[in-house]
Amino acid sequence: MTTWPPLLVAVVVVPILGAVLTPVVGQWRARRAADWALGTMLLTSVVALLLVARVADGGPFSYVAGGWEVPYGIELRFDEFSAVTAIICLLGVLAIVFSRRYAEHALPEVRIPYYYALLLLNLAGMLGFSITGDLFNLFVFMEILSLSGYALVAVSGEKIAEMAAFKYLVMGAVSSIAVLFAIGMLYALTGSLNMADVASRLGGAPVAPVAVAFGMMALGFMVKAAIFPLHIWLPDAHAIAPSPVSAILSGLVVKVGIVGMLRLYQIAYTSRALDLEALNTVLMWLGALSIVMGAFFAVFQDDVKMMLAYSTISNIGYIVMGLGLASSAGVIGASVHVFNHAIIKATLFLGAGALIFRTGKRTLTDLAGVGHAMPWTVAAISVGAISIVGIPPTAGFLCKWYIALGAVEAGHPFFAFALVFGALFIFIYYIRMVNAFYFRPPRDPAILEVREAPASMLVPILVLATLCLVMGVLGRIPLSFIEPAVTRLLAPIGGG
Amino acid sequence: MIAALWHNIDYAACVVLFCIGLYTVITKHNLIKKFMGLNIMETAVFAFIVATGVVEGGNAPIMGPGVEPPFINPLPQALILTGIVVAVSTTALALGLVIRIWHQCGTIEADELREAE
Amino acid sequence: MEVIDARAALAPAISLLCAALVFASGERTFWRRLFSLSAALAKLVIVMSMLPGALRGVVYVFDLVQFTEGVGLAFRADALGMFFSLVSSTLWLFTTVYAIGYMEREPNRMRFFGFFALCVSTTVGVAFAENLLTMFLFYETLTICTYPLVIHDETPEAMKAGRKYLAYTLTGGAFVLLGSIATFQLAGTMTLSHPGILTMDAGRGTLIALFICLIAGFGVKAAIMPLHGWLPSAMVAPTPVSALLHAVAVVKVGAFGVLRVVYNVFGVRLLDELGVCDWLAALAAFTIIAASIVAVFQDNLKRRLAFSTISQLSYIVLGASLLTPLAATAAIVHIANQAFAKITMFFVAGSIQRVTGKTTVHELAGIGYRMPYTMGAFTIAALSFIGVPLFAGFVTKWYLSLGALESGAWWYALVMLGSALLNAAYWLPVVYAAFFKTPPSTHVEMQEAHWTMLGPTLVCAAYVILLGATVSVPGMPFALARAAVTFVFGM
Amino acid sequence: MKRALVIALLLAVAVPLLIAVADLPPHGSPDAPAHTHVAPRYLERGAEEAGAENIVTAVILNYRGLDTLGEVTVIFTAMAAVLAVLVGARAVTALDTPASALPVSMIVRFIVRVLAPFIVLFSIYVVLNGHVTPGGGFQGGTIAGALVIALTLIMSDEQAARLLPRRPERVLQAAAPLAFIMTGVTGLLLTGDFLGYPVGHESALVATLMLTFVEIGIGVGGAMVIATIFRTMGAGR
Repeated sequence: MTTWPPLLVAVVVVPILGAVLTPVVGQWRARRAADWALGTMLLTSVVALLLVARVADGGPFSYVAGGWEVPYGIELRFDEFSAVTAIICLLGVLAIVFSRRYAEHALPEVRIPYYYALLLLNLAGMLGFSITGDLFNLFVFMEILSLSGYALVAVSGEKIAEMAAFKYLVMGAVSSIAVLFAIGMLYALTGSLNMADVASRLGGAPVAPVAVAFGMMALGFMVKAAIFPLHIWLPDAHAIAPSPVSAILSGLVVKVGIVGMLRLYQIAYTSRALDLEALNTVLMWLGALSIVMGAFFAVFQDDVKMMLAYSTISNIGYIVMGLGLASSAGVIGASVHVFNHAIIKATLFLGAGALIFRTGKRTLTDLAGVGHAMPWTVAAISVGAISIVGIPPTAGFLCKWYIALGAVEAGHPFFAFALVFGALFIFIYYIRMVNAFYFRPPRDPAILEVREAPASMLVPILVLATLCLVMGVLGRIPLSFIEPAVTRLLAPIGGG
Repeated sequence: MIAALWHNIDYAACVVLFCIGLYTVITKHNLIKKFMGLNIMETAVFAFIVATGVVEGGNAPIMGPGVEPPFINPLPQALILTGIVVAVSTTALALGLVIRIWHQCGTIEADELREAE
Repeated sequence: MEVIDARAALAPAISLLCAALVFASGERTFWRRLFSLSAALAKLVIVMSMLPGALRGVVYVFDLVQFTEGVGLAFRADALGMFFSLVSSTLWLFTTVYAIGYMEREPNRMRFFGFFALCVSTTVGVAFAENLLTMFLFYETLTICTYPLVIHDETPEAMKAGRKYLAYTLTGGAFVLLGSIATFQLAGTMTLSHPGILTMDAGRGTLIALFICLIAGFGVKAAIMPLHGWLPSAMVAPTPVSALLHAVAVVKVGAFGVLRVVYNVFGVRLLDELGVCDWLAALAAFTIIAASIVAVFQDNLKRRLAFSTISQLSYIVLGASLLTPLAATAAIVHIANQAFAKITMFFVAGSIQRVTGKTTVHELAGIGYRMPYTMGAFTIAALSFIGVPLFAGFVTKWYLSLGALESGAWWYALVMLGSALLNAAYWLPVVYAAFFKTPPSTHVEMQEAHWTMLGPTLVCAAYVILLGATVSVPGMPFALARAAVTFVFGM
Repeated sequence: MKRALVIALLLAVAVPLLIAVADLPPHGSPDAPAHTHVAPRYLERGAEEAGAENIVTAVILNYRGLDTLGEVTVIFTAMAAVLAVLVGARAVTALDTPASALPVSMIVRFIVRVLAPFIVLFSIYVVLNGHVTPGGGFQGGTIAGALVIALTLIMSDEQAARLLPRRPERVLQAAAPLAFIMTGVTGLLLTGDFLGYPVGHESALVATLMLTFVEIGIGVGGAMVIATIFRTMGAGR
């Protein structure tokens, strides 16, 4: 299938255009802003699907804005990892649909158009981030998505929201600066900003600056990905944000760190400027630590969203561990978990949002017995919980299976052990959650009287829960889709 | 090593500035001061990147009659223009948040805020 | 001979469907009973219909879904799996009838029967699992489905027991998964097949570690000491749950997993070479004796049953680890023997509790006058456990002792003898108290449980005799166990 | 203890960085890769093929136009973020800013009023001459925005509210990205490439017009955004 090359720009420009016009459209009625944002995202989704279809068909392709040739203009490059755009669009659409009722309930009316604008900007930033092939452009898109992310955390105006957002902002900004420093260093070494070009010119560069640049970049992305012990901004921010935002932040925004890491690896492996053994070892250990510590903290949470936030740290741990293993199965598992975790975590956060919307309660203690009142929502949450633990045939299984295989394959059975027991730990607190929803006697009998979530919330939740199952059964499709990219990634180091 | 560092003393100055900024971010409790530290870090990185574009004895890269090479590298300057805007935007949002925190909690000292929480 | 046949998948699916229908029917009693009973019957019919083929050595296979190369869910009904599924589906039918009577006035019956059906579904899933992954999936699902049954009363005590249960069994499940991953990596496949999929190439140390990992995983549910802690606590569950799950489904799934690991993952020859089974046998023997000794000192009837279960399960493990055909026959056939005898006892304990409210042994003086049929059934089960000839338990002990002699480890025959004595030591006092002690009040009226409860009890007791007396009759479970052994040992 | 930790952390950051920068290509050397790889093309051909004598502007608007689209989006994001965080705040606690400061002195009022037209003129100059001299849309817009801030300081709230156009306010706030995208699409129609500018002598006017349009858009948008952010922050008083 051939796709008109400038479509690659459209996938970023359409949501930006939609975002800047959202306040105009929503000027008179807030609902109009929701419609507009939804329309924008649907259009973007169509574009994204065309692009994914093309990459599935003919491999990576690129487009240079303004018609310049490669190192001079900004290259947008769509490879298999960029297929994350499809998930971004999907979650974007669902989050916007979900927000329809939620935003009216949770936000002051005047903020709603800006809320949607920021949501679109956040999505646009992620879309741009995942398709750009230029280091500085990467930074710019990263800032769009970070800035809108900080604001979205605070948008609800609850008392600790601003403080959570500020903490997030400070850590996010420091990490962005670190990444920019690294980009500047790579530029000074190579004179180029295009990733492929940088990779090809890094060969003879002095080792110390390259190592420090890679290190700083990795550190920056690790903060964005919230890897233990750089995770301290995450729980508050993700728990306090409005639920559709939490779904986006937890499902997608932390993955930006992972995609950035993948880009870093692409440069590093191709250039062969450096042996990455040290970085890989650090990633494996931090991944294992994240899994365990995330799960450990999650067990003690009573607040549902806080628990989900800690669970994100665990799951990012899986992904990072997979990347660090640097074996084919591990990296494939990690890349696919980027997609699957997005779907699963969105299911859970949107589900939790629906519970909060209907009951006004957010702790397990208060929500006890809600399963009888909101059967569909809680059933979807249960599906999400099963998936995130990684029980077949749900979405979480195959990725974890692959990461574990990768660990054995790379000769680190200990990490397979850590992974499986991490999953067990995760299982325990999700069982605690589902147990409370179904089997604990309600603290306040009024909870049995609440109604099921409205359609605009229930539909996205059920769609996502269904996807959790479908992605589990059809798990080999994303795996075989991502495989060529991983093979290409690992080829220079003799893996794959 | 020291000789090489002496040659790149401009870069080293940026590193020092960067660390001053980091020190401020870590140790200051006042949210605005914290953010000023962040701005110092940003400035350090901007200065670093602009410095990579310097050519000894170069002219401003504006073409026209009577200007001669060598020119200063225009690319880092262009990047940093963007970078500055990004930094300004972050600052604006940070200040907005600080205003709200002040309204809600009556303080912008991180340690007092932690107690209030 | 392998035949592709959907019945291998249909057997677990039918209980799944039943569970869905039960959940859908809400609190409507009639429909719930109808669905439960008809599904139990249908399942028994399906499994039975495969029996003639299984006796001839036909293996029914069915691929459900393939995730990627070599990783998928598939079913495979061989003789060993058939044996186990036959036992569990027969007992599901009886227990369903019993539960209808027992749960008469309990709350949350929809949940109870729904998860009950799910448990049976997963049990048969384990029995028919074609590969380790499928087995792991059903093994874990069984854990989760049992949880709502364990905490049925929702008392703090039940919740605590539920947590303990989960902690133990989920950890076990994690070990199984770890073992599956390692097996896949070493052998390139997870398909359970004859004569095992691993070879010595993997290295001695690795194989021993893997064996320990898998046995520890399945051993939790098989309650091998010291992994047995959850079982006595889980006795807070309603009696039909204790009966089906802690005499048949859950614990037997663990024992069955051990059989699969020994026969189909490692294979007899490899294990013989590795020599790890001697240790497993010693552990099993220890469990047999130690759990019996503990049981002697239990006053609560259900707790005494629980420790007896722990002891009996290790018969299966011991049989498996002796690695001889005769011992294997004993191990397989003991799945049925222990199940029928133990479920009879649980039914009795439940009936006593429902009718008289008594739960401890010392309260049972003279109960035999009040509930003669019930206690008669109990006596049959007790005699079977002691190993009196003509009762089911004798068959196991006999073949296990023969197997021990065959393998040259004659001291395990002494363990059998000791176990028989200990069984006598803790079951005969109950029988004695029931029939020969004077009841507290002089005026005793005969008062049996409702027929839905008494009926299954008597039928199961009859089965105990049947299993013991008809060993040589073709078509009976023993023949099926023989077929399985033939297959495993390639005779 | 804490101090030691901080020092350790700073050293852990500073030492590797210093080692790294010491090994970077020498500062100011014309042979450094940064000056020999991509930049020469910009310097040699930028003026003709990108339509701006100020090569920095050529890079910003043309070669790396997508970055600048990102940049104007970032500043729009900042405005949307500040509005989303501050507008319509519920539950403000009693603690508030100290009552408004001293009345603004005569001198300040006078000077701001006198300078205002010149500042406007200067900002327009900076916007329009960005492609031949240092300057450009954003710089000019910032100057205009600063003027609005200065005027707000000396005026009453009602007067200040009238400073910014009311009606198409939200369109003007989005002017920068809008103008950019419109130019990009125009380029797409004219040259077949998003953000492409027609090259060649006969179409030089078109290219210049497009560049100017973008500059004006960025200028207006930038000014509006800065003024809006300032007004929103001040509104809490």
